[in-house]
Amino acid sequence: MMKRNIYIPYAVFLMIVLLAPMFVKNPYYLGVLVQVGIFSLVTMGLSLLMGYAGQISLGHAAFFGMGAYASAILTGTCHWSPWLAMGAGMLITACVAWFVGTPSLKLKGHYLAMATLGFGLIVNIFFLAEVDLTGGPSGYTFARIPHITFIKWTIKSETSSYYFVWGILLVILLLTLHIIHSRVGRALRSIHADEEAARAMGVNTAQYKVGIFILSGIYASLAGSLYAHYIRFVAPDPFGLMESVLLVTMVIVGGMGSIWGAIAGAALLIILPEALRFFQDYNILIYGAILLFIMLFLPGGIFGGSQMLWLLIRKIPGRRQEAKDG
Amino acid sequence: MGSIYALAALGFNIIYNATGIINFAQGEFVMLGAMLMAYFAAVLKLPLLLAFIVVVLLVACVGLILERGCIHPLKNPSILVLVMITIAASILLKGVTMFIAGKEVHGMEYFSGENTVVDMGGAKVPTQTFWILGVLGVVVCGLVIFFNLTLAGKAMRACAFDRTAASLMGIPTKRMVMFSFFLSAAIGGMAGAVIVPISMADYQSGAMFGIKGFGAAVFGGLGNNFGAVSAGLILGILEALTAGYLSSHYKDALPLAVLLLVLFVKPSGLFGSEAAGRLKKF
Amino acid sequence: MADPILELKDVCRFFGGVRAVDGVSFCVSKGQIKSIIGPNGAGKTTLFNVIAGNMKPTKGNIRLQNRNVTMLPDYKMASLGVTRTFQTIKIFSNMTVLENVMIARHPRSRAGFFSAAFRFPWMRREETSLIRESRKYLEFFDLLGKADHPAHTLPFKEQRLLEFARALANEPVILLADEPAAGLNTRETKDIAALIKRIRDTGVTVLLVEHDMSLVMDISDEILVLDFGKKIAEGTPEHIRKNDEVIAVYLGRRAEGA
Amino acid sequence: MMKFFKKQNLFCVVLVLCFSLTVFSFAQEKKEEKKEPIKIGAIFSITGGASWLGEPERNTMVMYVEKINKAGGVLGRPIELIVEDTEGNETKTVNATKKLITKDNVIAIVGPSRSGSTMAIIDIPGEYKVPLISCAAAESIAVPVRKYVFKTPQKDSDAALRILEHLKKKGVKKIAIMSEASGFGDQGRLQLKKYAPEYGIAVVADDTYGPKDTDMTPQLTKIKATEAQAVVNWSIVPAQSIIPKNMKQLGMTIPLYQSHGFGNPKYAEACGEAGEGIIFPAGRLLACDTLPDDHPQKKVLMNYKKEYEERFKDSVSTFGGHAYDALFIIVEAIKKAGVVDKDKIRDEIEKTKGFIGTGGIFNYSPEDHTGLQKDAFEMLTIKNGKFVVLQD
Repeated sequence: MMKRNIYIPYAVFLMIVLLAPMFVKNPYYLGVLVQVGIFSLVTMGLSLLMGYAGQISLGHAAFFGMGAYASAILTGTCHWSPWLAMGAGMLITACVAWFVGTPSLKLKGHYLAMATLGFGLIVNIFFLAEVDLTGGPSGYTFARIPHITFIKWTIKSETSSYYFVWGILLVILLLTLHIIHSRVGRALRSIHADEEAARAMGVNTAQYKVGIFILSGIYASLAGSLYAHYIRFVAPDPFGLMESVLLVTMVIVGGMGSIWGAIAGAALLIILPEALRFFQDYNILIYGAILLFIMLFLPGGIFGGSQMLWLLIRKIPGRRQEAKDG
Repeated sequence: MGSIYALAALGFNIIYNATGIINFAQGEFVMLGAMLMAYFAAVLKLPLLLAFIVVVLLVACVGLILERGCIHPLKNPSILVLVMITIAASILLKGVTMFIAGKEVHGMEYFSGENTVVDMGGAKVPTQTFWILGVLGVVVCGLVIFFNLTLAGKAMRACAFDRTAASLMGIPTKRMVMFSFFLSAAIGGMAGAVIVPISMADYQSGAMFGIKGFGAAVFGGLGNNFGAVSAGLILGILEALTAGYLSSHYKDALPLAVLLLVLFVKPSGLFGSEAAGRLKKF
Repeated sequence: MADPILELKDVCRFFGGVRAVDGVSFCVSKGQIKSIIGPNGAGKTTLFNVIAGNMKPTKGNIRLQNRNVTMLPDYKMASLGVTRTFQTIKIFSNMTVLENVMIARHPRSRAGFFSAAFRFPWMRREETSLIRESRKYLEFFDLLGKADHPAHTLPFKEQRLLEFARALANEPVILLADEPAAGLNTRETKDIAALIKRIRDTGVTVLLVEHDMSLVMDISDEILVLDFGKKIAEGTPEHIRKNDEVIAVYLGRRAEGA
Repeated sequence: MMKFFKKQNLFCVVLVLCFSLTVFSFAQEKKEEKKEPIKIGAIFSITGGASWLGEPERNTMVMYVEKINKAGGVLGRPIELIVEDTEGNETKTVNATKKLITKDNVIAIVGPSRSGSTMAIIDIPGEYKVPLISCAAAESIAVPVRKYVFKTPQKDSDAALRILEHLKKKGVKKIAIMSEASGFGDQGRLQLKKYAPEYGIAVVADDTYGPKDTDMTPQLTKIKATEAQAVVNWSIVPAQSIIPKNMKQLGMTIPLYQSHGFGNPKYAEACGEAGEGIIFPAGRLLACDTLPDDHPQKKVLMNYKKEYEERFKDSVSTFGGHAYDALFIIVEAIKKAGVVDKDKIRDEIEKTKGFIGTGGIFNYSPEDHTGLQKDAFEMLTIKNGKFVVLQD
């Protein structure tokens, strides 16, 4: 019974994703959707870490950047195949995540936030300072990042990028849904609820926390590689602290504790600024105001919000708390 | 520089103690202080002291409005939501400042005359440094007196210790939260006002003060004011040393790395005791 | 004493200068209900934490079924069969009742990130049997009807029951129950007493920390009395009731405390 | 469990609805398009780290497009200016460019303001065959030549060469380089290091600082201990005004050279007294009052300065000038082409010869999309708080 229930929304979502390009033909809009896909990948991982395991990372843009730079450098400087570079990027990221995560995840609350924030800043400074390797502040300009080739199609046009990115996203989404509804997902949620009790039940919490940290790092790295091959230019700016904060914001705005929320949050925070382009300078005000509004009135995020709305319509009281806790 | 981090860290601590929130708009208070000071002193040419007082009061009021408008209405918010709200608020503050003050950089003369320096054993120290140290000293003394000798200060400490118990004892915790925002905004404003002659400011400088201040607050152990001041100074000195002797590329990275190492070894910061850490869950 | 399940030798735990547990030795035999009592601050909960692996003992030796487990972390202890319930209820409020019990089967299942992500057939079988087994435990505690309710919506007593169900689903060798009657009224306490006996009858050894004397005297096979971290008496309820030192400690303390 | 997951189903439906709504609204918007005005796009960093760059650029564009339209437009059609913000973020820049090209169907683009942003989108104009004139300085924008990409600012390397020339003339043999850790600072640093040996000049110190730093005393203390005879600072952010102050505090008397990124009166203002005597290369705009009357650029520069300052009550900067040049090069090209056709306009831009702009006199060719020579830079200095042409 559980199985059917995770597959139905998935199937609906799949249909929407597949059919969207029939309505959205403009390359700009498609491009925005490609970015939604890329960012959803990161927020999905972050949602696993934050919403399920209850840990926070203010340094996730660093993993995102590591994937992007790994792809750029390995394909550009070393002439590797993009796929190999992507894999290597994920491997490197996993190692770094393990190395950083093992001591960091012993910390809690604001201390963990500071540790991950510090880590993110250090990685960003590395991108800036290692001019010979990364191209430094001007970005990676030694070679143009190649297009990626999937079997025999070169992913070049917006439409092919769209299907490529969302195809990967759909696969990862399915795997993620499986993880959530499994022994591992339960273990993660138990950590969120009460770490001591989780350990008392035999859950090796330290190992799971580091595990999920690594996994979310890998998601971010994969997204970074996709970003690098899509934009075909990497510079340190989009992988800085503000981006990390933005990623966390996406997860929270979307609604913690739900993978769908993570996707919704990424979609909102990518599409919103694009939609606000019209307002030019004022977009910073409107953006801030909308964010504040969401947090003030929908503390459960969009997803928690829709949940609450539905419950209000159905007049089932008493679940407000649930939306908040989730 | 370290003194400014110390002041920002103090601001973080005061709000953290009262509410358990990390106020990410703290850096914005510093920025506001700097911008307003530049405006009052350099453009309106108000006397220094008057300008300083007006600036501090204004920033403190912004802190109040922030608390009234964004934090107060929430009934039972989670920490993470509060943190996000302060981030959203800081974006708004930044935006408003951009519209009012424009995108340019603002600066002003040193309090005691342009570019005056004091020769100290060969090293030339700008006079403004003493102003900053002085303000830090006054703020620290003031806080010590406030928290230890006045009723309101004791009440705030009680809130920090146990909010429920404090409210049962008849301390108006809500008002204390409001006051903590007022106080930390005022301190942020002071920091901004004294730093602006040295570093100048534009509408985006808040983030940097925020991060460094947060770093110092954590480094010293959250909620520990003595730790915040020492950690702020240590971070400032570390930064200067790295830039001067090692590599200016990694000027910001090394103090951070030291901070991380300290956290790994002593998870509650340099001067924080584990019990006082009162770890808040997200 | 035949067949000791748990054996402590000269276990100490100091916090700075405070000797919370100071040289305690005792055995728990298979199928026993053993209680630890003592005045507030006597070191009972600390001792529990040391046994459960939450804290490392400063000194001493702990053996579980003749295996040295002194320095093992808590989650290892849990997988070896030392399970605990908490003084303040610690259910996983973000999960359903059934999932709470399924967590307890964690050490007895093996799906990892990889197999979970790809849903191998054996993993699905494991999941199905996990659900089946967990429902059995819920049935034992009369909670089956609420299997799909979010755990935090249960009333207090049922939350306590759920904690026991969860502990039992862990298939413990020995169950450490930390003040299971805290916050319950007399009738509910009686139910808990009956419940603990039922648990014992399924073959699980129970180690109990409890303030409620009537409960302790009623169900315990053996009682251990702690004061200032030291063992001052050990024996059957009758024996303890007559022990002068125990009476002195309790009465003396009471006189002071009042 | 049934119930629990069913609820989740519904949220998914809500999510999916939101998603499809966006999709549909995207699809809808496409229909409303009018063909009348000539659309020119502009991408500037109006907010974010480089907003002081984007602001004058946008102001300039808005002002002159209005002016052109008042005078009857180009080819009898008004110009519609569509300005987009990069927020100083490369991803946003890519989006903005694609939006301008594919949604707004602009015929040419001015911007972006920064080199990094320009590099991020460098292939897009070629892909969609839309001419783009960047307002960013980096050499790599126009080298190698990309068919559809032009730039108006002077080359970094020319600025570096002018500085080195001047240093050589003054007999300086050892210099210390300071640069801001950004694309701009980094490019300048590389150029200086590359060409310094050709002028017999040794680099004895090479330090950087963050664009948001507030105190450069540590780096300068280090430099003070070396034998450097001059400091060359390469930066485009406000932080550079701190350097002369710090130097004065440290009692350093060696001359300070700044890059053309110093070309903003606000920076000179911020330096205060300490700024006196700073030498830097820049377009002639900043010191146009002190230009001889017979200089070909004088009229253009004085007009631009007057109009800008009147309209925005703000002092003029060279950055706005880059946008001015780009706009009028495009307008001229449209006039010459006689039709609104992206390719024809591109061809005409490439044929631009002897165009007198604020940056210098532009001569584009198929081999050169920079258009300016190094004499477009004049060495300026600060005298009594004002930019003046350096006499010796």
